[in-house]
Amino acid sequence: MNLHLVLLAPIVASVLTLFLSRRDSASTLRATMLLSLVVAGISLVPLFGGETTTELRTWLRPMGNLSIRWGLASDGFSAWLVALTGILVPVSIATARGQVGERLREFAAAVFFMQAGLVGVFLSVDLLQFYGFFEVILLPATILIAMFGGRDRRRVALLFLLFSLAGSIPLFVSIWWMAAEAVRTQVPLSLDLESVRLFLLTVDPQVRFWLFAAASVAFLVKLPVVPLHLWQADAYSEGPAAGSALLTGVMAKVGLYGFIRIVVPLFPVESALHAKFFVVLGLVTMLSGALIALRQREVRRVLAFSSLSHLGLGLAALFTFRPEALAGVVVLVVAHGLSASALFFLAGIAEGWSRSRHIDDFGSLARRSPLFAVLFALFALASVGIPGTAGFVAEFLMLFSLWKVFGVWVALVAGSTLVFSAAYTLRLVQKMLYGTSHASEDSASQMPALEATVVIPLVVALVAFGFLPGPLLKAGRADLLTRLPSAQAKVVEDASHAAAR
Amino acid sequence: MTNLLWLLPVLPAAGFAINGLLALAGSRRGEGPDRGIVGFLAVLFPVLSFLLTVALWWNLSEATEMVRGQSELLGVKLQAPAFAQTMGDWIRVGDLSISFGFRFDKLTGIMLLFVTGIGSLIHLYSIGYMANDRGFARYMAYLNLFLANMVVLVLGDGPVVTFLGWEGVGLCSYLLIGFWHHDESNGSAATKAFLVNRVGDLGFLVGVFLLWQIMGPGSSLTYEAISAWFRDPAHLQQLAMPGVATLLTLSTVFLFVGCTGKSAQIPLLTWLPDAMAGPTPVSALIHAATMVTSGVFLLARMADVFVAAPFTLHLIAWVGALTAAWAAVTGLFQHDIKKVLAYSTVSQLGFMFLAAGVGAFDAGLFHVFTHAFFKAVLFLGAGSVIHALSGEQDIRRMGGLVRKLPVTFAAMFAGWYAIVGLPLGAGFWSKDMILERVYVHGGIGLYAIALGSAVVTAVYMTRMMILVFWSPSRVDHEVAHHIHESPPSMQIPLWILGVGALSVGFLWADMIHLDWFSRQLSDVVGAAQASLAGDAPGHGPSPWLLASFGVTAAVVGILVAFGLFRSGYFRENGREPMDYRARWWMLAFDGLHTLVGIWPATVVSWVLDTWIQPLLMGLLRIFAWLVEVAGSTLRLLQRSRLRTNMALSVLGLALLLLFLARELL
Amino acid sequence: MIEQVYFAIFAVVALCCALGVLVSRHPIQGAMSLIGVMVALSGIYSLMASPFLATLQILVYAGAIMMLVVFVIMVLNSAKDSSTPRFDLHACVGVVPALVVGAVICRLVWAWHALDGNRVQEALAKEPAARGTVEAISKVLFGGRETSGWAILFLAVGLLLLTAIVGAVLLAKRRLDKPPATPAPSHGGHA
Amino acid sequence: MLPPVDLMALMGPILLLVVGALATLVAEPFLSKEDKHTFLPWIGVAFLALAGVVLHQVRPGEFGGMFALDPWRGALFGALLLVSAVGLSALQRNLRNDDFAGGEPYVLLLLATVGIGLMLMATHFIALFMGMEIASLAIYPMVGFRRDQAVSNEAVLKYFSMGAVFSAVFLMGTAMIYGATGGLGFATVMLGSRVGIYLLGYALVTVGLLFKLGVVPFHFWSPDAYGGAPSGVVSFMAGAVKIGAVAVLANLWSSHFFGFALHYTGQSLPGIHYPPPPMGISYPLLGVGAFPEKAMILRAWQFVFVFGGVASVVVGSLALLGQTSVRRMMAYSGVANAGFLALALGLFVKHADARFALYYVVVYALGTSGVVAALAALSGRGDIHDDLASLVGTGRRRPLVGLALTVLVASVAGLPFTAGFVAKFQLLAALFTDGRIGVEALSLILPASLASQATTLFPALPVFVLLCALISVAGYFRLVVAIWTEPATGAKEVEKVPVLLSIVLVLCMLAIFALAIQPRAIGF
Amino acid sequence: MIFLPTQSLILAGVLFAIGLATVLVKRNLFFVLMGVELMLNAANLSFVAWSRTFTGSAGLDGQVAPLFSIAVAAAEACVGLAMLLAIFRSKETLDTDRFDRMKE
Repeated sequence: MNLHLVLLAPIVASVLTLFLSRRDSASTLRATMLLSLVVAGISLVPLFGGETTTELRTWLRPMGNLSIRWGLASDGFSAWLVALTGILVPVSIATARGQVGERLREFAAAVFFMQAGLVGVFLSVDLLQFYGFFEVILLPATILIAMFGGRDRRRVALLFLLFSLAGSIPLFVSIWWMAAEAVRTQVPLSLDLESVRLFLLTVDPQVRFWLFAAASVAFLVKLPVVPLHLWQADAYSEGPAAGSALLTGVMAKVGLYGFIRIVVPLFPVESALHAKFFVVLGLVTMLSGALIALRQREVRRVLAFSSLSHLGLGLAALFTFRPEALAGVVVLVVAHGLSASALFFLAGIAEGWSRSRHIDDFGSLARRSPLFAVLFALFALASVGIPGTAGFVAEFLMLFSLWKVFGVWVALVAGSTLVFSAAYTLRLVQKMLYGTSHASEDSASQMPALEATVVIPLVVALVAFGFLPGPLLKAGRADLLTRLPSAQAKVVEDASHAAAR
Repeated sequence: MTNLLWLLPVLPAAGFAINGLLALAGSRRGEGPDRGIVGFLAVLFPVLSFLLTVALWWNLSEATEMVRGQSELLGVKLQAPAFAQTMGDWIRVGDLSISFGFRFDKLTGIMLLFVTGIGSLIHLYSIGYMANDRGFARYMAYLNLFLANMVVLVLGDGPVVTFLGWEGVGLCSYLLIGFWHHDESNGSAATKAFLVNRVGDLGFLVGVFLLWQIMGPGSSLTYEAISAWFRDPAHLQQLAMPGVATLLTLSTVFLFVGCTGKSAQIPLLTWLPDAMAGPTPVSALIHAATMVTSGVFLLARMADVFVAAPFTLHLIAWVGALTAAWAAVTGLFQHDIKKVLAYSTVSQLGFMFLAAGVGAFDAGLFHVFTHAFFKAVLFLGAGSVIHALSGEQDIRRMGGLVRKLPVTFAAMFAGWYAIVGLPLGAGFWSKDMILERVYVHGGIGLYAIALGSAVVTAVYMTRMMILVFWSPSRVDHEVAHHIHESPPSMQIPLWILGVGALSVGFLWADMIHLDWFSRQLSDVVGAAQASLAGDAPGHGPSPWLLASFGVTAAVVGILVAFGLFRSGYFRENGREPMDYRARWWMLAFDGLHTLVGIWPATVVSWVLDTWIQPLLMGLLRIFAWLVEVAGSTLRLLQRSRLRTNMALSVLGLALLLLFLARELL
Repeated sequence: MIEQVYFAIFAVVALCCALGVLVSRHPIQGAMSLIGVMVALSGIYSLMASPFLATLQILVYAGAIMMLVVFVIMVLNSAKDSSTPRFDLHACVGVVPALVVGAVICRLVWAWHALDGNRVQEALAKEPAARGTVEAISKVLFGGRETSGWAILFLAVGLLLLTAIVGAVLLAKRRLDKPPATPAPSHGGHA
Repeated sequence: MLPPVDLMALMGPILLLVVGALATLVAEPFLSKEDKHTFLPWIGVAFLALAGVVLHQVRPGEFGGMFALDPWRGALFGALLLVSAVGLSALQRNLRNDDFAGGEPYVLLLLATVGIGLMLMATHFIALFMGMEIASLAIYPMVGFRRDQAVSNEAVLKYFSMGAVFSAVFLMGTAMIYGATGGLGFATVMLGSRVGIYLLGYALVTVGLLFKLGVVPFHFWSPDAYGGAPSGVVSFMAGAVKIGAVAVLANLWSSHFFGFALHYTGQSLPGIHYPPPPMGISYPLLGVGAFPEKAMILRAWQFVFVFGGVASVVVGSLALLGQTSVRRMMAYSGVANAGFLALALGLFVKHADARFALYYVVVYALGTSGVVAALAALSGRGDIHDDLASLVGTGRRRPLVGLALTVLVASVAGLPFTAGFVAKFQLLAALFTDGRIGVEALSLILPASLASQATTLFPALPVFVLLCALISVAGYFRLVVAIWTEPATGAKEVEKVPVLLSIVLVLCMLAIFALAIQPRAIGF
Repeated sequence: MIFLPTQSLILAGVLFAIGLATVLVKRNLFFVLMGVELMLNAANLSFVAWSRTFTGSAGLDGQVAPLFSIAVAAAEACVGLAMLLAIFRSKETLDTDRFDRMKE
């Protein structure tokens, strides 16, 4: 099946959504849910399609010998990410209905749009194309924050927007640089990843280092790592919970994806040379994220920093280049994508009940809404990495590879996440579910059926992957770091370009 | 039959699932789902898996007998049989290949027998104990889940599968400690338990990694493979190499850290006393009989590895001894009946580790076995006391309950008899076995400590009995009115366990040459112990002598206790003089944790959150402010009249002309 | 030689009138002196052998300016602040760039003249005197195919005037219906 | 006397537009107020469409040294037609809202289109001047026809005054060029020894055009004019005037300095592919325009364009942030984009490769006039609701308009996969590639040592420009967010959007994406 | 000695400057219009003057161009006056400094 369909589906959905009824929010909800389910179905297709690619066409020829291509390709890894996005979108829409009220239509449209951008990122084979989608994500994400966020949303949206844009400037500039170099040396260059890889081999190592750094920064901001994380906590806590869930669930993964797809394959030497730096960076991020999370007073800030911490570990593990690490990162991406975003969804629902984000304004939810409590606890445990959930497989593999490469003490440092994550997560659980109620009893706090039904599959998936991680492990195949999607894409020289010759 | 291993954990898991769903479904109604059904199911599944265990055990011992017969026939030592079942791959990537497998041998069998058996009894007991608690179904579900995890822990055919259950039971203990979650302090206790355990688990994982490194990549991580590797003489000189030796020590130490976490040994023992916040049957099942002993189980499981690391063994022995002593002394100062029992549990666990440390894995396990009975009965008795006194736990407000609660008294008396080690009680056999082995292999120092703590054990247990049953009653009057004996569902387990506490010792009574128990275990840990016994000083004095020392210790302890606490000991304000002097002692390890773990974390996190974050943010703000200022100044240029604007434009024109024509002017 | 004298006269008149425009306070004075400039310029045109332009200058410009003057009188009868201070500080600053521009223009012209003024002069000496005659110009404008571009421009002039008229009508005609809502106060407001 | 028909065919589109204008003018008095606003726009759009068709048929050619039509001019003309269709339909919305009595604005808008059409077809200074004046004189009244709005008065006052002054400057420049070359055609030769005059002429002429473009420091009129003019008019002039100015600059410079008509650089003749001139290599100074000082002059002009461009980008992007009135915001965005255009022209002046500028201007014109037209649909009677505060929630009321606004704003801001992104990316990449552009000129005013240092860090310039562009993105976001947010006190209702406007907006969106997907369509 | 074209060109330059100055200095809208007229005249003058410096048909363009600029001037005056009138009607003033409501 043509991957363009996977890419177009959410766009079409987004446009259609805009023209749904504004007043009759019930019908809007039904329609958007239907649309999102259809889109989700479509986005599951690449999983079963195996490695599919489209033709690689020439898109732009700004200067004589520089050509920019357009093409989509998916292998196991991208397929999983696309599927993850597809699965999370309906949940996001369903849980958002309580938070965005009658603006569900716009919310859904933005979410679909964001999905399109993410799918594009995960399927792109051309560097500029990738960068384009990478930027496209920002538009809906910022809109989500700025429109549906809390009191401080404007500032936070701005912070998020400018931070991300600034982070991506270096990548953009390095694309320019390649173009310039190609023109200078009169070698024809096309920006699809494979050609870029070959091109970079011919580049002076010192310059290549800077390109490497530039590319890394873009993804380090998305991930994010300390100290580039300043946008994160605010964005996640000010934005609408259902949106933040997507931010942390998928958008943050773009960082890891970028490292796996762009940075390491294009700059193998540099990556190997500076692996230690990234490992340290990842571990520092992990530790400081966990420690800061211990002190946060808002539910979603805790979750934000926990996500920071987990992904930091992922980064560190990735730079061991062990096959186990790759598998672990893939599992982490999916597991964390499911659990963290689910926690955000639930946090959003709970905030709706107690009309507050403050961690002390919850409590005794276990008694007031057992179903909610059970789900929340399950996801919390999954993110803590209890064996039997996918989180454990990820952490096990990542710790294993860190230990394997850097020895026992690094493994111990990395392993401290077992303790810390348990610490802040259980603190959260205790504050939210246990103790005596601080909220007014009359505040309706029954888990709505729709939300429950869409969230439960995530639990099932987490547990299932906890016991049978096989498919995910296969996606994180050992040569993930060396295979470039465009390598398989069928190159089709553009007709008019051919005519030009 | 042998391919039914998977049923063992799945049965209780099914119970968990059903009860959990019932609990959720019924949660809307204030009363919750019907207790009859829930209780029935909750007990049914453990009983089923107990029966299955028994059946499996039966087959296994038949098979063993057959193999033993053959080996005598052929004169060669044949590998003892074990049922193994592999459900399929779990984590298979790169060098790692971890399959999801179960292994049922004698060690597993014994553990499972009392885990499921006592587990079933305690489920039964819980029906009565929790009868009028709102979260009945939830409680039962958790209990089932615990049992399932415990079974997985015991049944796993490799460390990683064990780890699954290992963390699972930790989770369940967390859930059950915090069962009455409306009280924040319970939640904190539960969290504390979980975190301390997590520290241990980290050690466990790293230990496994290192072990795997020693065995070389590609080797499969199953107990069978591990012990085969370590038994293989070909690897001996490899183990002798300094690097490998250090690795092995490191690995075993880390594994032992894992055990200390789970089994509440120094230094990770602070969580167990707090864990008493949970319902009493939970304390009986998880924090006395089964979960906390899994450390000892793990040592025995990996006996072949540990015997190769003598340093670690000494460490274990000393840690065990010190724990036993410390906890015993601490037990003296407790007023909460459950706290007394908790510390005594820690102390008894110390004995078990001491045994393992001196290479007497079977003795340790035997103590695990007996301890499971008498500590369970003690806890359940305590539970029924608390139940009778409608929630009162302070032994200073008890007393004179002998006549009021005869059944409970009888049961607890049996437990007391066993634990202090009076002759023929279960504890007598197992503890003396340990003391003897310690004397033989461990040296006089350890023996002295162990004996001392035996004395103290007798003291505080007797103190508890006195204060609860024999001393004049200090019960509040309105409570005293409705003191009542427990319902049958609680009495039956008491009876059974009480009898057990007195009788199970005879499974391995060396002096009268009953050694069924050790024969069962010899297949598993025999080789390891044999390899160790080599460097032990031959045979010590006769067991009778040592046994008499043990009995003397018990008697001395009891007499001291009676001397101290029998009569008129309490002042009018009912406070004991030792309290305040004892505080620093009791809180020693909590303080340690605070010092090593909590304070540093808190400080660093405070610095990060309160200083670093705002600092970085401030830098951002400055940048934003600059942009803002620039923008407003530029807009200021617009703020003007036609003439000004035009003048500026024309000025630009003039400058342009001057620039272009500069060479011609 | 004589034309030099004429030129001098015309130039002086033009300059004085132009300065008059600059310094005069009331628009009437300004308009009057502007007319002076026009007349002087038409004189200079005729000096430079462009009789047609000279005529046109008088006709159109005089017409235009007369119209202007009429308007002035019409409008300013009711104007309160018809006359404004002659020079304020702002004016003193604003005049500088204008003078710079003028200076540059003159300087460059002078540079050219110094370079090959004389040569051009000699070359021109052989030229027929009158060039801007009606005949010559009309040849250029309507002189058949090769120069037919000018003709279409001539049509464009018509279009230009039409535009101007329509525009004037749009701007100046009295609105018959009631005015719509008043502008929002938020205009010029600054968030 | 009048040229034969085959030549007139070249002027077909223009003539059609004239006829359209006259038709509207004639029809206007006979229609009732309602019908005026119903039919006149349709008539106008019909003629625009017709002109478009004819334009597609006309073969490239040259007309009596006055006008010429080549593929690039054709493309720009097409864009111009679309823009004025947008403006026309937006104007319809305005006049409807105001229930304005007359239909003259439609006529004027068509006449302005004619004028700009003449501008971009011109190959002769007087023709150019006439075109410019027709356009300006048509636009001034449109800017000011809301006589009861003080802002409108002020707008027309400032726009007219400055415009008149700078058209006089332009005329003076024309005179000087005439003096220097002895002719008024674009492709005339400078007579030796008249370099000074020549420079002067080109300076004045170019300044006159930069004024139309709105490049700093000649931009002061645009915020006031845009801020006061009816949104329909803004939507027309924001796009059309820039198209005209850029087209003229490109034609002028290419035919004069590089001695070839534009389409020899672009590759826009269907079927025929001209290899684009490789970056980094200036064309040989061939053709009519070759003379010794040329290189120096070109360097100087690179300098002027590049630094004027950078200044405009900075001013526009930063001043854009604080605006509340969307029309003013779009004015500053116009300044910023004029800066980009100036940069592109600098590139053109150096490399004789005008594709960047021309593609950019087409994309920008479509985008911005679409945005303002969408604004016209939302900002209500008299455009008094054109500030962010009162636009809140209007987009939700009219999703189509909101969508168009969002997409087109994204294109103006240069967000990926809109044509605006393609334009900005290609332009900045080219600038980056030619890291030294403008620095040669720096060496003209700086001592050599400093100049060489400047050369080393010069690639920073496009990065700096990009930074400004990104900062300005924040400003555009405020608009997008505003129209989609639901105000606490429910947003005001928005009248139904006229069919014409809807159609045109959809066309704009399609064009934006089509241009992004197939830049070759107009020369890339 | 200097011949006419040069003189008149310099005169044109000066007139141009004066016109520009008028525009920049005066506050009354009328004077803005007059300044523009002055500048246009300067342009015309220089056209004519330059045309005097060319031999042959090149000189004719300089004679023709002013016609168009005169027409333009007339049209501009027409529109300008209409605008002036409109503004004066609504604002009752022609002082350009009073038109600075649009700030920021």
